[in-house]
Parts: sequence; C-alpha cells; structure tokens
Amino acid sequence: MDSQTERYSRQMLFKPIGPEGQTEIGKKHVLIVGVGALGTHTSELLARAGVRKLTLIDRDYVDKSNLQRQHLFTEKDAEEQWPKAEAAKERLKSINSRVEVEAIVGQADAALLDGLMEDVDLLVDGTDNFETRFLMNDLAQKYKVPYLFGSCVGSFGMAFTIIPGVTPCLQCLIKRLPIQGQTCDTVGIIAPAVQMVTAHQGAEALKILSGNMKAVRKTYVSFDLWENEYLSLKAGALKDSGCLSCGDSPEYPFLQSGREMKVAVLCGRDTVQVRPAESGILPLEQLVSQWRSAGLEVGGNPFLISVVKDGTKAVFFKDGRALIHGTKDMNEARKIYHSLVG
Amino acid sequence: MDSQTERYSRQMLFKPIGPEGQTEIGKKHVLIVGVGALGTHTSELLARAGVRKLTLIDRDYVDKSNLQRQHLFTEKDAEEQWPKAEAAKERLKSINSRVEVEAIVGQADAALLDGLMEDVDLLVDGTDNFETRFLMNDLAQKYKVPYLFGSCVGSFGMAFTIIPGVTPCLQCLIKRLPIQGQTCDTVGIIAPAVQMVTAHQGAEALKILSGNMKAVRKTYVSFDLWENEYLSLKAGALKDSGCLSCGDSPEYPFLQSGREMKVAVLCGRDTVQVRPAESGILPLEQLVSQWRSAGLEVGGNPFLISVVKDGTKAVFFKDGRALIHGTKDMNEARKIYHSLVG
Amino acid sequence: MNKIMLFAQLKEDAGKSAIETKAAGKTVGELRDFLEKETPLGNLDGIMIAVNEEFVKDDWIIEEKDVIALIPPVSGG
Amino acid sequence: MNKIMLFAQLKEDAGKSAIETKAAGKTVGELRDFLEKETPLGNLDGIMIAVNEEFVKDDWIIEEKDVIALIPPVSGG
Repeated sequence: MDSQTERYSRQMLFKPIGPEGQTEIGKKHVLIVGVGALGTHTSELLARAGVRKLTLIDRDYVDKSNLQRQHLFTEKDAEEQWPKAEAAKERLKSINSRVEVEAIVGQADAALLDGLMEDVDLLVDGTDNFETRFLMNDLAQKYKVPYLFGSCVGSFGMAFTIIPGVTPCLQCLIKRLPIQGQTCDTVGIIAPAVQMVTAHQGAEALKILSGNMKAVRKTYVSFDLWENEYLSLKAGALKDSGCLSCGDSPEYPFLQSGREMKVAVLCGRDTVQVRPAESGILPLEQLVSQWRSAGLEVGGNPFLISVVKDGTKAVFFKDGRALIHGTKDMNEARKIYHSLVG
Repeated sequence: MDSQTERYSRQMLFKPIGPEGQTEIGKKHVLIVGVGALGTHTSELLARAGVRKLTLIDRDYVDKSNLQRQHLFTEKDAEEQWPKAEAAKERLKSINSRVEVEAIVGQADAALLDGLMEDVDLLVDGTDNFETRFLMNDLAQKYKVPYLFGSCVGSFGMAFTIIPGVTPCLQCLIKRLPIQGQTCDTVGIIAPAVQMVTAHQGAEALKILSGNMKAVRKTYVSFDLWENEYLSLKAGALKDSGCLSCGDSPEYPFLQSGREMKVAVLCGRDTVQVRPAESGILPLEQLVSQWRSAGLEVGGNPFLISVVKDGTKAVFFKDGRALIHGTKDMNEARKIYHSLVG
Repeated sequence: MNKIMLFAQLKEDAGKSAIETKAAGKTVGELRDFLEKETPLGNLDGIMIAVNEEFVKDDWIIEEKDVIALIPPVSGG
Repeated sequence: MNKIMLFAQLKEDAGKSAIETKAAGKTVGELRDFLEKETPLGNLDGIMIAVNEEFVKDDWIIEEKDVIALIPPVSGG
C-alpha cells in the first residue's frame, strides 16, 4: 500500500467511494466563497479528503471573536490580524501538503468570481450574506456547476444542494433577498450549528466529487440543535421554469452590472454609503428590536434608524441604504452592513 | 468589552447561554475518552467554547490514515508518530491558551478513569469500542455525571445524552456488548459522519455546561448521511429499574475487577492474547464476510478464523478470545482487536 | 385547524414555537397575508413556507389538518 | 403488513433498505427471533428495535401498520 493509498484508506474502504471515487476526488477543484465558520470547516474537511485544489476567497482578517467557532485559526492569527484566506491556507498546507490551495484576499464580486469558474467542479457556500449567495447561485447555473448552499445563526441552520438542470435554484426557493436582521453579530452563533451545516455540505461534496450523483440529497434540511428539531423538506415543487437564474430563458440577474451592492466613500465625510443590490423596504421596527435585544444603542425616527456597533455609527434608511460613519474603508463598511442586516 | 468577553461574544449573544452561561462554561472540566475522530472534533469545539479544563485520554499515536478525518493533527504529527493526546494538547493550546489541557497517554481502564472523576462535570465519548463505553457509562452513573454517547462508521452514526437519574443508560439501551464487525478499519468512515455526531455531542455539551438542562435532547439520534436518513427516537421506555448500572441497586459491573478485557503477552511466543470482558459468541461467518469485503486475507475453520491486517496475523475463537501474533505490545494488540471487531 | 410551526426568530416574534389557526381553503399566499396582518410575525417577505414537509408555491391550497412550517432563510455563515 | 427499516450493515445483509413482513400480534422479542431465523440478517444480539420512532422492550406487542426500525449500535469513533 503506498503512502497516499494508506492516507485515504478509511475513505476508500467506504464502498460508495472506493478507490475509483478517491481517484475522482483527487482530480477535483472546489471554490469556497467565505472562509469564516462554514468555510473553515468545509475547507479542512475537503483538504483532508484529498481534493486536487481548493480556492478560498475572503475579504476579512482573523479577529478574536472568530476563534469561538472558526476552525483552522489560532490566537496568533487573531493577534496578527492575518487575512482569513491566507491563515486558512497555511494551516491547510500543514494538514495536506499535496492539495493545491489558492488564497484570494478580496471582495467576492461578480467580476472576480466569474473569472475563476473555468475549471471549478463545485461551489461551496461559506458566506455571511444573501447578496453573495445569489451571485454564487447565478454562477452555478451559468457554468452548470453544483452549488452547496448553507447558512446558520444561533442554534439554527439549513443546507440545500443545488444541481443545475435538476433541482430548483436559490432564486426559485427564495424570491427576494431576505432581510430579517438576525446575524451572528446580533443573535450569536454556537459552533455545533456550524458543524451540523458543514456535515451536510461535506457529505454532499463527497457524493458529487466522487461521482455518486444518485446519492445526492433532494430535500432542504433545516434544523435547530437547541430545540432538538430537524426537518427534511421536499423542494422540487418550487422549481420555476420562468426563473431568471435557472429557468428556460436565464438572465443571471446577479451577474448583470449594476446589480451589485454599491459601496462608495462619501467625499470629505469619513463616511461610506452602502446601497444593496435590490432596493427593498427594510423592516425598521424588527431591526430595532433585534438590535436592542443584542445590546446595541439604537435611535431614529420613522424614516431612518441609527445604531452604534463596536464604536461605529451606522444609519439605515427604509429603502435599504445605509451610511457607515467614521470610516473610509469600503470593506469595513460592507462588513458592518452585513453584520447588522445579514 | 474586555478581551475574554470579546472572544466569546458570539456565544454570549446566543440568548440561552448569555453572559451567565458563559461564566458557567468557564468553570467546567470535561473528560474526553479517546482522541480520534470524535475526540479531536469535540475537544476543539470545547476548547474554542472556553471550558476551564479538558482532560484527554488516548493510548494511540497519530498515523497517516488518521489525517483524513481526525482534526487537530498534521502531517508532521503523523511522521513523528506523536501520541494523539499530546498532539491534540499542543494544537488546543495554540487555539485557546487559557484552557487547561491535561493529556494522558494510556489505556482508559477502570482504575485510571475512576481516579480522574472527582471534579469532572461531563464525560464525552470519543472511543472506538463498546467495552470502554460501558465503562464510561458505569462511571457516569457512579459519579452522577452526564455522559455523551456517540459513535459512527461509514456514513452512519448515532448520539445519545445520558443523564443519571433521568434518562436510560447505555446498559438499558444495549443489553450486551454488540459485536457486528463493522469498524472504521473494515467498512471505512467519512468525515461528515464524524461532524454530524460531534455537532450533536457539542450542542448537548453546551446545554449541560451552561446549565440549560431543560434543553437537553431526550431522543436517541441515528442518521445516515449518504442515505439521507435522520431518526430521532424516543428512548425513555427502555429505562430499567433493574439495570445493574443505573437501576435501584446498581453494581456498576464494568467497574468490578475481573470485568475488563484481559490482555496478556504469551510467554516466549511473540503473541498477545486478548480476552473480552464478556465472553460471548462471535458471529464468525459475519466477520469473515465483513473482512473479506474489506479486502483482508481470511482463513479458518468452524472453530476459529485467522485474518491478516497490516502484516499482522490475528486468530479469533468463537468465544471472543483472540491471539495477535508477531507482537509483544499489549496496546498494539488491543488496537488491532478493536479495529477488527469493534 | 392547522398547526403552523415556527423557527428561528419567528419563535421569538410569536413568543411560542407554533400557532394554531384555521387555514383550510386558503392559499399559501393568502395565509402569508393573513399572518402578516393578524399576528406579531410581521413582514414575511422571503420566508419559505412548507406544507406537510414540502415547500409549495403561493397558489397551493391548504387543507384541513395540513401542518405548515415557516422557515426563515438566515444569512450567517 | 409492517415495514421494517434497516440501517448500516443490516441493509447490506438484507440487500435492501427495508423488509415488509406481517408482524402484528408478535412481540418485539418474537419478531427478533423470527428475523434471525427467516431472513439473511443473522444474529441480532445487541440490535436496538424501535416501533413508530420509539425504542421498546422485548415484550412490546406490535400492531398492524407499525413501522419498525432496526438500529445496530456501531463502535467507531
């Protein structure tokens, strides 16, 4: 038994994978968007499983508050504020030196992602906002690449496997960008909820990468580990032939220019304006109650609300627009925006 | 916000834990028996969650074939054959330097474990055999400490929370040491199945450690991630007042001397004899078919079977006894025994 | 009567984990409007609705004893 | 008739994921003996048996249409 065969022996002994499946896994390239809680778990799992290449994208750096649930990262990474994608890459190389890891420190926008898709075999969701998810969903459909949706907050989470041409897509399931104001920064998150999502994403990844398409899950999983609830919901009926992402005449709306979140530094004001891709009506009352309950200082009037988080003041308007004060850093402003409204 | 508050902020924002729950977690001592796939995942989760102390016990060293699913370990650990408990400790300290980690490299027998229980708040199952599980189950009952049972093989796994005085114990659920011959070494294991078990163990640990006893799961979870199956089974009816471990007149059978697996080097023969705690009838035919299907060389007659694994020959008798040839190392012999029959 | 199971923040908004209501005969879309107006659940835009463990479209007609689940897609990751 | 759901190696032993049999009136212990003798499942020592998503003792009497699950405790970790 050579050393690579020994390394993956327990995975090859699993009949549905076997030596053939392992060879297939070893040829595959997986793109993971977001290297936070979900992305660190799935990237570790796939590096250990022996994929050929992982591409990791994240714009953020490691922060002390990440350590409670984001694997791969150490106290040293947080002290040195190492970029997440690079910190993850370093650890993954020590775990499996044969896996090629490409780390991209940057904003996962349409231009960047579209340029990466050419030889990608699987898209894995590790992001913290639906704007990026809808973008990944469009890319999955355009390039006919499976997309593993996953998300969680508190003890609650969900996972769904999107196979272009077979299952409904994220746009079929969720017609509009959902804004509920529940984020890991407002209602918290426990690490087991993360692992529950990545256990599902990981199993689906191994099925797809090893060529076991028949075993792919057709239901949408939703669970709450604290409430001891687990639902497995049939989703096929939502497949919509008129869907602009996956229907008969796709337009891939989130790949169109002008359809992205717009972020601009306001001239001379030390303020960044954030405008979401889809102008919708922010449920201001719900947000106020979420934020108050998260211990944030909240003020405002019927037209706008202001909130102070980590020393930064942000003002949200009913149409979804926000001003983030005290910064000229666009990535910092995006991060604060998503941490408050998702 | 001081640095520790910031570190655990996302866990404290989760309402059922809150600052009070976090303070409780920070006082607790968890004993994890077995630092393989399950034990590396749960120890990382609990170190990141901020428990006061973790005690880790494992007799084994890191092997290349562990890297596919056992977190915390790197290629370097496998090359240097670092003991698992020590390799885990080193990584855990870089993740959370405030958590006290005690690493014990040794056989988790009744004498060792009994001496550790005094200030333990929770027992977590990371072992690969039912003998050790029944021992942990007796200790949990004797010291009135919750015990988180978990196990997995292939894509299949299970988890159950045992609360002394409240739920049935492992002995109520499973009357005899089960021997099915399916182990990670014979039918393999995929990492997502491990994560699925530890997601459940982890959530239950956080409930218990933070004082949320009402949220504790009452059902026995059994799942198969490849088959997309998830069962949550009521177990209360199996609580047995005559149970020798948790009933009205407990005898803690696995803590009695003479009730442990007996391992002895046979004089001058370079062979170790292993005799299980409970002499039962080994299902020789089933074992032969499992082992053949795992690609092992199997021979024998109606009274015994011989099998060669990793160059070592082992002979199993119908009553459960085995001879492990070519070694004088008792731990190595135990390891081979459990890897073949569980 | 129909049981409506609530998840994540909807549990908190309602102060309980399920609501009982008479929804038979209503479409899923009509139920959504009704819940937005008559309960503390507020804006249900983007909330996914399953009937008897299956997601259905807004024109699906609910029958007596159907069990409904409201699943809010959350954004964390 | 009763459906008997199989898991882990029992699926392989039987070559399918479920067995249909007439078990109504039998106790769980009698069903276990029957399955050991009449099916390829072999020795069921230590296999846990649930009826309608609830583990029950060997003297429990099975009724028509009860769904039975055989859960083998596995040892890996």
